Order: sequence, then C-alpha cells, then structure tokens
Amino acid sequence: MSPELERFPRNILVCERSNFLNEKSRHGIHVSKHYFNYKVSIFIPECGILPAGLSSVIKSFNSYFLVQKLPVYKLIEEVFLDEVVKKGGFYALSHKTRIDEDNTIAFLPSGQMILSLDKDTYEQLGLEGKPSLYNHRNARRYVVTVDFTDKSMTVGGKRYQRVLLGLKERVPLTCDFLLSRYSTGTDEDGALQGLLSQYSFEVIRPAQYSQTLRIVPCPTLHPSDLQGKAGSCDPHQFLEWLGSVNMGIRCDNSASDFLSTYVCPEPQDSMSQALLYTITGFLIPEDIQSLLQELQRYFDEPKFSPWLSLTVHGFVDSPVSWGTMEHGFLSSGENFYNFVCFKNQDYWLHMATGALDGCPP
Amino acid sequence: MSVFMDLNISYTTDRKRLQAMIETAAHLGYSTVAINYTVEFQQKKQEIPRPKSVTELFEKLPIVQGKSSPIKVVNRLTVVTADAAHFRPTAEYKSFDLVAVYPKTEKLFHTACMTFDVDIICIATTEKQPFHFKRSPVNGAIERGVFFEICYTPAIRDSTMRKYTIANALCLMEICKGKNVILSSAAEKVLELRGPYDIANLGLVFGLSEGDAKAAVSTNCRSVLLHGETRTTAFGIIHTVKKVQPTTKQTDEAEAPASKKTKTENI
Amino acid sequence: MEEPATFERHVYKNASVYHYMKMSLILEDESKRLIAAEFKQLIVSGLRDLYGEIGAAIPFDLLTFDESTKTAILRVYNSGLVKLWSAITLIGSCQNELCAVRVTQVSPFLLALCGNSRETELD
Amino acid sequence: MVRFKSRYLLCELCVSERNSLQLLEERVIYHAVRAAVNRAHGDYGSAVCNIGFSVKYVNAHTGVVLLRCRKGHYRLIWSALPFITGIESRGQRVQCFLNCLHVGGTIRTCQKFLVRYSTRQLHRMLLHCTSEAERREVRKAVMSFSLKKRREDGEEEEEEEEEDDGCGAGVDT
Repeated sequence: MSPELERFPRNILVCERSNFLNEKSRHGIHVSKHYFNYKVSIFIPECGILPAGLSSVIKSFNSYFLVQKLPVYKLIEEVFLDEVVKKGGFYALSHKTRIDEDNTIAFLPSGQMILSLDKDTYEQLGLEGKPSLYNHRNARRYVVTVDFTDKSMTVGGKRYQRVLLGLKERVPLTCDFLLSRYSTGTDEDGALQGLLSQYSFEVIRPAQYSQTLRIVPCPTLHPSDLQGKAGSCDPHQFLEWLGSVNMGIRCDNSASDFLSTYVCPEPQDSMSQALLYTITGFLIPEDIQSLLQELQRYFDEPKFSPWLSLTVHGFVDSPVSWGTMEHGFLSSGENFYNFVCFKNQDYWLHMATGALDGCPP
Repeated sequence: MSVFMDLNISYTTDRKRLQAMIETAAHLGYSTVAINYTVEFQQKKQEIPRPKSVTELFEKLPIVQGKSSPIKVVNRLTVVTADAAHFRPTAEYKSFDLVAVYPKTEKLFHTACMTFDVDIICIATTEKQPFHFKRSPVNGAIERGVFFEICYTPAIRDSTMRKYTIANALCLMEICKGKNVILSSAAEKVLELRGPYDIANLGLVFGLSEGDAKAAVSTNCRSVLLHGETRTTAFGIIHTVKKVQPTTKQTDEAEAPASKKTKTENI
Repeated sequence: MEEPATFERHVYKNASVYHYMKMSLILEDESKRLIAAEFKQLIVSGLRDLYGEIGAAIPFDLLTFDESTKTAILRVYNSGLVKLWSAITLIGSCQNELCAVRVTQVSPFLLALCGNSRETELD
Repeated sequence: MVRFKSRYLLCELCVSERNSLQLLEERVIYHAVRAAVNRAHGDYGSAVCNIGFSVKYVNAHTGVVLLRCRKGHYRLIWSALPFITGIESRGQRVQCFLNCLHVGGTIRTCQKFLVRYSTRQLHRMLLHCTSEAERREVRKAVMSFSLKKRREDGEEEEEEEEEDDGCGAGVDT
C-alpha cells in the first residue's frame, strides 16, 4: 500500500551447532570475544533449585567498579597502561553514555581502546579513525581504534604521545566508567586501586535473581534439528518462546483470541517446573566461560531435562559486539547470544546483533 | 549522530507546568530543549517578550535519563507573520538563542527562505498550507542552513490537524527530499511530549527516510543551534571557542556587544 | 543417543517475522485503572484513526499487560511495525482523558526485551 | 524542473440503472473517493489524498472515470476504490461500484487502453444483440471508430463520440 511504511530494520541471527567436545568447536572464542555482558540468564527445565556447583561458580563472579567522572587519559597513562591494560583481562566501558548520542569509550582485554565519537570530538581529537556504519548522508560518527599492544604504540613513542596528548589536553574526555578486571590470582591490582582511589567509585557485586516456574509448556527440541526442518521449532520460534518464559508471557491462547494469539510452538511438552536464574552487572567473559563449563557438567548426573539454556545479553550501548566489530543502536541495539546445551554435549548457539551491525563471527 | 533535542516547548506563564514539561523531556531522553515564545502580529505595534533566564526556572536542572549530565535549556522566539514588515530583527531578537519565523503567505515564505536572518522556518500544522512549496526558496533555505520545522503536537490533539500536518509534511518532503527538516513537539502539556525514538519513527509517516528521521530529532537540531550561535556572533565571523561546558548562558551575554555592531547589516 | 554433532552454521537475515515492542501508558489521572482489553482497544482505535479500517485490521498481539504499571509488550508483523508504532505515538487521549503511550524498546527479538541495559540502574 | 510523477487510474463506474450515470460529476466522484480513502486509510490516507489527487475526467454517458494521483500513492488510493458502494449526487444515492480498468503513467496510455477496451466491449455486445436493427447499430459503431482509427492513425480521438472532447481536454493539462 505504502511501501515506505512497511519497511523495517534489518535483523540478523546466526545459528551454530556443534559439540562441546569437538576440538574445533568455537564456543569458547564466541564467549570470550563478547566482551561487555550485562545480563546472564540460565534456564534449566525440571529443576527446582540451583545446583551447588553452579551456585558456587556464580558466587565467584568478579565484582566490578563504577567510577565517576574518570578522565579517559588516566587509563592510558604509562604506569596504568603497562600494569593493567596491556596485561590483559581488563575491561572498561563508559557508563551512562549512549552509543547513538554520546562519545562512548571501551577498553578491550586485548589492549585495545575503542572510541566511538561524534564528528566534533573526532575532529578536535585528530586521531585516525573510520566512519561509523551507523552514519547517514554525512558522516557524523567515527570509530577510533587504538591498539596499545601494537609496536608503533610503545609508551613514550610519537604515536602514543599523540593519543595521550589528545585525550589529556585537546579533548579531555571524562565520563563514568564500568571497570572490571579478571584477577589471575596474584595481587597485581596496585595500579588499578591507585587509580580508583583518586576518584569516587564503588565496588558492585553482580545482582542475582532466581525464579522457579511451574508447569511450563515447552517446545520439544531435537539436537540434530537446529533449523527446525524436521518438525521441531525454528530458531526464531525458540528464541521467542524463551523470551516469553523470561517475561512471564502466557501462551495459553487460541488463534481467535482478541488479546493475543501467541502459542507455544509445536510439538510441545510440558515441564512440571523450571528454574530461571539471572545475573546482572558488568560481567566479564571469563566468568561466563566458567559458568558455561559448569553447565556442561550438569548432565554428568542423570537428569530429567534433555537440555538447558544460557542466554547472555550485551550492553546495548557498547561500541563493539564481538571482538572489535562495531555495534550501534538505531532502534534497539540488541546483541546477545544463547546456548542450548544438550545431554550429549551437543550445543546450539544463537547469536544476534543490532540492525546495522556486521554479522556475528 | 548527536544528542536528541526538542527545539519547541511552548512557553507558559504556569511555571509548574513548564518545569514539568522540561523534566519530562529530560526523562524521555532529550538533552536539549528550547522554550518557545511566540509573537503574533495583529497590529503594527509589536511587543517582544524578554526570555526568562533558565536559572529563574530551575535551581538545578533535571538530569537527562540514562546520562549524568543535566538537560540544556535554550530560548527561542517564533514570529508568526503575514507581512514582511512585521519581521524586524531588533536587539530584542538577539536575546534569544534561536529565532524562528512562521510565514503565512507564499511571498513571505520566499523572503523567509532567501533573506530573513532566522534559524527555523515553521511549516503549518494547524491549517492547510495556503501555498505550494517551490523548489527555489526551499533550496535557498537549505543552502543558507535554515531548517524547516514540523511540530507533531497538533497531530496528537486533533484528527483534522493531523491530516494537515501529514499532508503539509509530505508536500515539503517532495521538495526538500528530507534535507534540513527538524521535528519538534510544540507541546503545551506534559502528555503531549513523545520520546525521541517515537518521533524518529513518526518521521517515516511524514515522508522522511529512516536516517533523515533520526537526524531530524538529533543532528539537524544541533545544526540549528550552531546556526543560532553564528547569528548571535556576527554571522560566525567572530567565533568564540568555548570549552564544552554547560555554561553557555554567560558567554552568550558576554558576546552581546560584538553582535550589536552587526545589527544594522541585517536589514 | 545421537551421534555428536558436526559443525553446522546458518545465517538468518530478516528471518524474524515479528517485531516486539515494550511500552507503557501514562494517564493524566495516575490512579485510573485499565484492563488489557481496553488497552488493546485503545491501540486499535489509534490505528483506525490514523490508518483507517485497513490499518485497524493490522494484526498484533498484546503479549502482556501489567495493570498496575500499565506496561505492555506487543508483537506485530514486521510490515506493520512502522504503522503500529506511529499510531501509538499519536494516541493522545484515552476515555476522554489525556494520555501518552511511551515506547521504551523495539526489537526483532523478544528475548532482547528482557535484557535492556538502558532500563536498569546498576548502582 | 523535475516534475512529479503521476499515476492515472482508469476506472469504470458500474451501476444497475444506466440512467443514473447522468448524475455523475467530477466533484461527486472526488468526494466519494476521498471519503472511501478516509474510511479505509484514515487520516494518513486523507492527507495523502490532499497531495496531487484529482479527478481528471468523468464521462456521464459511459461511466468512465479517470483519476490522477502521485506515483507513490496510487496503491493506497486504488486499494480504497473497491469500498465505494454508492455515490451521493443531487440528493440521490446511486448504488454503484468502481471497476479499475487500467493504471497508467500518462493519460495517453490510459486513452489507448480505453480504445482497445471499448472495441472489445462492442464486440461483446454484438453477440448479445437480439434484433437485427440493434446488431446493425453496434456494427456501425464498431466500424465507425475503427475506421476513424485507421484514418487518423494513432491519434486517439475515437471511442464513442462523447469521449473525444473530454479526453482531449485531459491531455492539455
């Protein structure tokens, strides 16, 4: 009728299927490359309380720091850079900055700094970057990637000085930051603590929330049928159902109902109960990695449920989704992934990103 | 992309209501709003209101939703006019950060596009545009960096006005191809304000493309503010470089002598 | 027991047939209650006003409606998204009273609606 | 100067009572279509109708109606046409419906189509004729404009006589 009103933003979903025991399986890489995670939710069918193993893994999740009004250059000063950023395992994401409006800064554990800047800041800063994917007509946003592990970026070098000077004097960017560091056991947080002590900050524990659901209709899943071609539901239907469970959406409707016609995809089973456990915060991939490993062990003992699921949501305002791949907002900014783990160590992995983002790896 | 702005919040003497509107705008995620004072010339004698200083309104400006910075409030004057003589850029105009004109006739629309020293030209939303948009004035305005404004509040209030708003907007888009358009509320009540993403989507109904629609509530508004700044700083010849701090109010006042010199050139 | 899976990868582009919207209704009189059917009716009449009878026939599902917070989750076919959204934006009154429906999130994945980092405060 | 691309909808107004066609006027058709679009597509449809929509030509004898609208909007307007069930004119309500025959980018293509269409219609009428006199009439009509067509070669001024002036005027605008 009016085609311009029937368009909609693009969406991309990547589905993979493999086995955890498969040597070439890339599940570890996918988890560790999704740097900024906001929420993890575990869904275990036919389970009432969180198994002890899982609960202790969740307890050991890293705390994170929320620092207020931290100048960005502080994070790239010589000592801090050498002691923390370049050592790896350091995550930082600017907080209360919106990827489609403000300057957003992220530090990746790989020793890279990502600056997603509006045009004014970009021009004043004078660092080399590339136009964002989310531009329209004229470039209004640029992404600057600085790799501090690069040889030409050695501390004291010309290029390093340029970055430092730019952020210290030309454009003294300051914002709230979420920081987290994967501690390897040895106490090397001296530099981090030293920095934090100069600003107002708080240490936050990830928040947990547990919920037991009763009598849930659920689609029957066959590990071999990822695409849903052999009669089970397709990935979108499955994710929709998982979302409905997460948000307590009723699915006892019929096609003629006025309010909603949503039904659980066929063929379906009914589970007597299910556990929904969520953790929110600034969660680092290493923790999720260990959680996933623990989940794999869940089926070591015989269980009623043939599968369980792990969903990880990224920060919508993160400048990257996986690795250094640009992420933006447009109208929703989703970037999440979901594992469905089966008894035989097979898994499905669903990965989704925002409208103009690149395809997940 | 830049922050979201709503460059038209109707001024009201009801201080509480005005405060509530600005608070709601901040809550909805607008980082900058303009309080709009409208003057309509019935007689020759015109009286231009003095804009209220923002500090009078708020001791502490509300924080924008999801951010740590407070909302920025600027003042704007809209001159509704059917006669070129009514638009006289006097010193009083200079006390506003933004100046808009709402031309009622085709001739005036042409002059407004081509010569008037304004930042915004309003498009009729409460009545059928009494003339057709022509390419040359519209292109002239685009070249001069003047923006066209479409307000959405009338479309919320009333079905007839909604038809006019959509029709006039579609007419404009046929000519300007989505360039130099801003969408703003012209809200008089809290419940007439809508969120920036909602408005970006509404822009599609007004004939804008997805990118243009989002620009119409963000980037383009920023250009309008910059245009307004160059107007007060003598056509941008004199430009004071400010550190990015929300204390623009004082610097603007300090610049007043510089702009006075060029006042005569406006005519 | 099935054989361990061999690697398999599929990319779905625009395969989600729906979009999901999260929104809340703001009424002038905050104490006023509304039931789910009334809320859906409000949106349908909004669609009818802006897009006529053909618009009112755009199918959408009201997946949830929380009467205390007046928040709702809607599901709509992709092709109806812009129309539904704009109609919702232009809803200005509900049962002869001023109102506004504020859309908080729109996504092609329902799952994404429960993990919006913009919504909750971490501290 | 770039001109706005238009679409022309060539429609046939079907009535049960042929005499009632005499009540047709451009204004009446215009309002009927506007009302139908408003009902089917709401305020948005109405607004779209405000731009570049007009009734170009109405033939009160044959019931042929030519509507013009912007290229981008023709589907919207077209989709509302089936919902027209009657037309209000001079205080009388005429039961009718609009049958869209052709959608063209110019008036010229619509005319060409109309010629072909009318010829076909006359041929069909020929089969249904009962008396010899009637048959002669129709045959004459067919001959008259097919001859004319050959003579003027491409100058589409034919159709049943009434058509000529109306369509000719349409081309000028």
